[in-house]
Amino acid sequence: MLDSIIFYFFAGVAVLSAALMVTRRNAIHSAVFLITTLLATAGIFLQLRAEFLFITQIILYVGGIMVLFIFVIMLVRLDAPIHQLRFRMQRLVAILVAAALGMEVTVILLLAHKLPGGGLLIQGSAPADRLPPNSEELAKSLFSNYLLPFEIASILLLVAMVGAVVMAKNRRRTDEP
Amino acid sequence: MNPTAQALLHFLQTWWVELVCAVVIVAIVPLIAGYVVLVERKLMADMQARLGPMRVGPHGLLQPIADAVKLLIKEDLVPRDADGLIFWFAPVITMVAALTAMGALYFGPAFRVAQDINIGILFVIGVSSLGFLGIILGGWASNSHYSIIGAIRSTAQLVSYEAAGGIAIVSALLLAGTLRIPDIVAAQFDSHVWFIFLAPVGFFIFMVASIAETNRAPFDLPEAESELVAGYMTEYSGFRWSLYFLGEYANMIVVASVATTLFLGGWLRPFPNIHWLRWLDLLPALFLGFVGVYCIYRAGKQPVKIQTGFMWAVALACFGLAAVFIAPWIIAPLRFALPGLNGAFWFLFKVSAYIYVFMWLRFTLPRYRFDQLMHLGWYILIPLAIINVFSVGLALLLESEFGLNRWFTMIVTTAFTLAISLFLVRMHDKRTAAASSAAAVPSDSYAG
Amino acid sequence: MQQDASQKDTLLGADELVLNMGPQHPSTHGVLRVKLKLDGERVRGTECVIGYLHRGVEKIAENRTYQQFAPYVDRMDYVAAVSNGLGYCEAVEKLLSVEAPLRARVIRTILTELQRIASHLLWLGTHALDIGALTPLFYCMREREEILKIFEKYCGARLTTHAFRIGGLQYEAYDGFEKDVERFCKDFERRIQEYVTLLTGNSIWIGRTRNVGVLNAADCIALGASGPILRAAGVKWDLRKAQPYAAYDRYQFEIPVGTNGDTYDRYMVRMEEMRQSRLICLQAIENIPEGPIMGKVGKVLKPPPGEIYHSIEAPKGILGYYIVSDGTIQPYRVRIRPPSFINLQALDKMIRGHLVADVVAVIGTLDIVLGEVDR
Amino acid sequence: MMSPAHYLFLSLALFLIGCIGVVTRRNVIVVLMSIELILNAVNINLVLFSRIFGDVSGQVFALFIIADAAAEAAIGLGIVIAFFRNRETVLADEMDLLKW
Repeated sequence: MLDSIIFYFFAGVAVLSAALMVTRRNAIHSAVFLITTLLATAGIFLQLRAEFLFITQIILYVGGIMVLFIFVIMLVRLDAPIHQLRFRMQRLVAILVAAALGMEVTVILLLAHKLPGGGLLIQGSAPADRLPPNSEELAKSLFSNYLLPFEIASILLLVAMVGAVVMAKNRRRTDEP
Repeated sequence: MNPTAQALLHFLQTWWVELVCAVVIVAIVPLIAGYVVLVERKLMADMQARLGPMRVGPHGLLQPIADAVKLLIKEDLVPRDADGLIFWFAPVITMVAALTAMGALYFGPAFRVAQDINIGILFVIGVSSLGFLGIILGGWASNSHYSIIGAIRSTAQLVSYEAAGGIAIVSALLLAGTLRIPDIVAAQFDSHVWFIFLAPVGFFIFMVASIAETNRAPFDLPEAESELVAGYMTEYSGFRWSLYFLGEYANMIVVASVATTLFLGGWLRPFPNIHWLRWLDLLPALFLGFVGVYCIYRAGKQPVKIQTGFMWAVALACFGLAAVFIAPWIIAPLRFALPGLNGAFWFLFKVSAYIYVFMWLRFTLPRYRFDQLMHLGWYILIPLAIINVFSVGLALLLESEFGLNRWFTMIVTTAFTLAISLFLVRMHDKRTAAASSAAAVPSDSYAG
Repeated sequence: MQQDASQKDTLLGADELVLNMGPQHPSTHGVLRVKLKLDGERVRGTECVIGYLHRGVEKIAENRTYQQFAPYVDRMDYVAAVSNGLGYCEAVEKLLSVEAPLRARVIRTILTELQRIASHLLWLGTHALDIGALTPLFYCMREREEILKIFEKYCGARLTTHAFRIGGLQYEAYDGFEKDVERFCKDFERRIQEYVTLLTGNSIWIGRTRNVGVLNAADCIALGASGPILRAAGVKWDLRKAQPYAAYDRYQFEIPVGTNGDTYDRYMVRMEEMRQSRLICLQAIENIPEGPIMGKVGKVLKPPPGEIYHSIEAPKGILGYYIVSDGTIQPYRVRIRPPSFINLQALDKMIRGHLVADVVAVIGTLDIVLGEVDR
Repeated sequence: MMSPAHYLFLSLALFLIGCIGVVTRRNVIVVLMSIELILNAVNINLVLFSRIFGDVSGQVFALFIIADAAAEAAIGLGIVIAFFRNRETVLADEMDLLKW
């Protein structure tokens, strides 16, 4: 009962604000609605007992990445063009393609019980909680089984950081002080 | 009874403590924040050779309430070109984030809202960091140059210093080996010493970063009064403005609580393991009693009769609280309440001390300039925080693998960190000297 | 792509952002309005808009008698009213070819030096407040209050004192005047140490002031900047020594000079000037000569036709009065050279290439008073 | 816990909305945000299956995706800023030169 209320609340907020994010013309509004979606998704993570991901989502996504987005939007305050039209023609195509993709996946999901092993997807509730909520398990897995990917990810972040700094650096300094 | 009502009843039965605590926090924190402001003004007045608020109530004790009423009945101005929705919503974000973070805190072993969150301390830090979304969006929505410069400054500042503060916390978490708040405090009990003595550098970095995160002087650039009028709050007035204000002070309480929990032993009294110092548990009652006696002493000197009465009321309240603290000692069945009460006292005491240091710095120091602030954050604090985590980890490794004395390893690694910090400061001084000798060479302070 | 006006307001250097500082701003020291052209936070250019406090002081002079105009000059640099009065009275005395008696000149010197300390104290407090240090303001105000009390006891007014009269003084020094001044000066030694403790060695203070708003000696002279700004650039020019007036030739004092001409040097110069003023006061009260306090001037002042220029070293720089007389009881023309107005010209030179936060530091270090700039 | 299909449909919806955003929006920053939304939708699936199969690997993958999203945002926004400096636009259809 409580579970389903929580799920429908977060899911509703997530989908609604995602839709608003795509349709708002003002980029800052889009960012705000994306933040709302991300927070709602964090709530879904918590309901799935992925508490560490929940807090990572909040700290990293909302507190880090989205702040970066807002920062850049404020730097490039291009209000006028943003109020202009979006791609008119592509909208129809996009909605058609999205609808087709959505139908496809929906059909697969609905027919899943006929597939081998697919019954898992639609049964009323998950099997007994095989995964107790704990961050220690995650850490152990991360630093043992996935150590190499972890290190690669950190190198990726380092490269991204250096790249971003190099690209964003202001080279055009010809005007006199 | 229909199933919905039954479910509701069940829900209430399970969660009523949490709900009541949450309501209490939402209701009381603004009041506490108001009184923190009063204390700040009084302390500032004392350090500046003046009296501070004296008119409303004896020694201005009712000033916060008068301020709140004034702010509530002020006209609520919205600039014509402001972005209405975001302008309306931004202060709420700041306030809600601070209060939500408070929900996961433990004010003593017994007083808490949320039940046993595994990731307690991370939750507090993560959610309180959401508060600056309100600052950024509010600054943007005001559509004013002062506001947007304040907002951009605060974005850059908060992102930089949160990195430093977050890494500094790791040193304490390494020592504790857990993210759960009660376990962190228990770890400090078990190690016989607060973590500030084991990771002093980490505490120092966290303190500097927390001042910057709460936008307090000398890092109050986003609202730098003499430059940007009020920074991101320039266009705000009345109740919305006071929401920002309350959010800032609630945030101060949050970071002070985090520092207390992680580094200052949480709700443990000084020397928690030494048995013959048990009489220290009597201190809260004595302290409150002393405050009560002082209030009675001052009551006679009040110029107005009502104020005398008010002082007596305050004194009686103090005595009442003192009685609550002393009761478990006298009445055996109440003894179960002793740890909770004393814990709450010590916790709040440490939080107050931490906030006092904040205020003291604010009254004393001039403000940093934006580029200096960024240099301090990126060239000194963040490298130092990383080295500190490394050296604390090294100390723990030496202790567990080679059986060396914990104090010995800690002192050695702290000395190592301090040596590197000296080196960093020296490097930085050299760099700034070189930069400033080529007077005012334009450099991009936003890069990075 | 469409160009739009709002597109000019970006912070990325696509175009400059124009920030209006003032006329209602906490740290423009009155109603100065500075238009800043910004690139990010870096100042690319400034434009001062003045005149919000213009009262036509010079024009008023043409419709008042010489005595009637004396109180008006107090309203120019209202934080150093005594100095303004001294300059005006001495200029008219010069025009009349009379000299105030020695006793009057000594008392004038004491009061003017006290006023210099008061003016510098107000500067220090507000300058520190601009840079973010809250507390020095209140300490400075506390000391300034002592000086204002001495003024009040002497002439009944605290701010716009009108302490001097053409030809000398109206009021005799009250009983205990020397004692009051001495007590203040003795106390002030210790008090000034408090500011030194709070600011001089503070690394944030040094970081905010050193190499900020540099104005070298050549620029100072080219722009006509005077007072502590000129001396901080290393030029040892002080009218009290160069063209002694009042009773300055009787006393020993040093002219502090700086080397870099930056904000920190100006801070140090003004701090030292306060100490020197204190020494002058102490020397003066030791021996106030007896005698009359009013020179031989009539009830109606009718200077011979002619013109005169007289300048003194006001706390903010050189304050000059150029008076043209046509032989009537009213001046034909009075032209005032206010130090703040001339010093304000240096703002653009000092601030280019610095950050927004430095603007307030530089406005603070210029020590302007808008009443004097706008007159 | 709700049935897994609920979560799958939620994730599908977010994914499709993200796709529509990527295709229809002109503002590159919003396009980047839509990509973040798509990654987020994928994360829901990973966490869901991690829960169902009782294996933390799914959460580890989600962590990697968040790290990847951070890197992508940094680089993407860096490009946007560099581009804006040179062309004063952030609109996708005006990014039509290979070199300038």
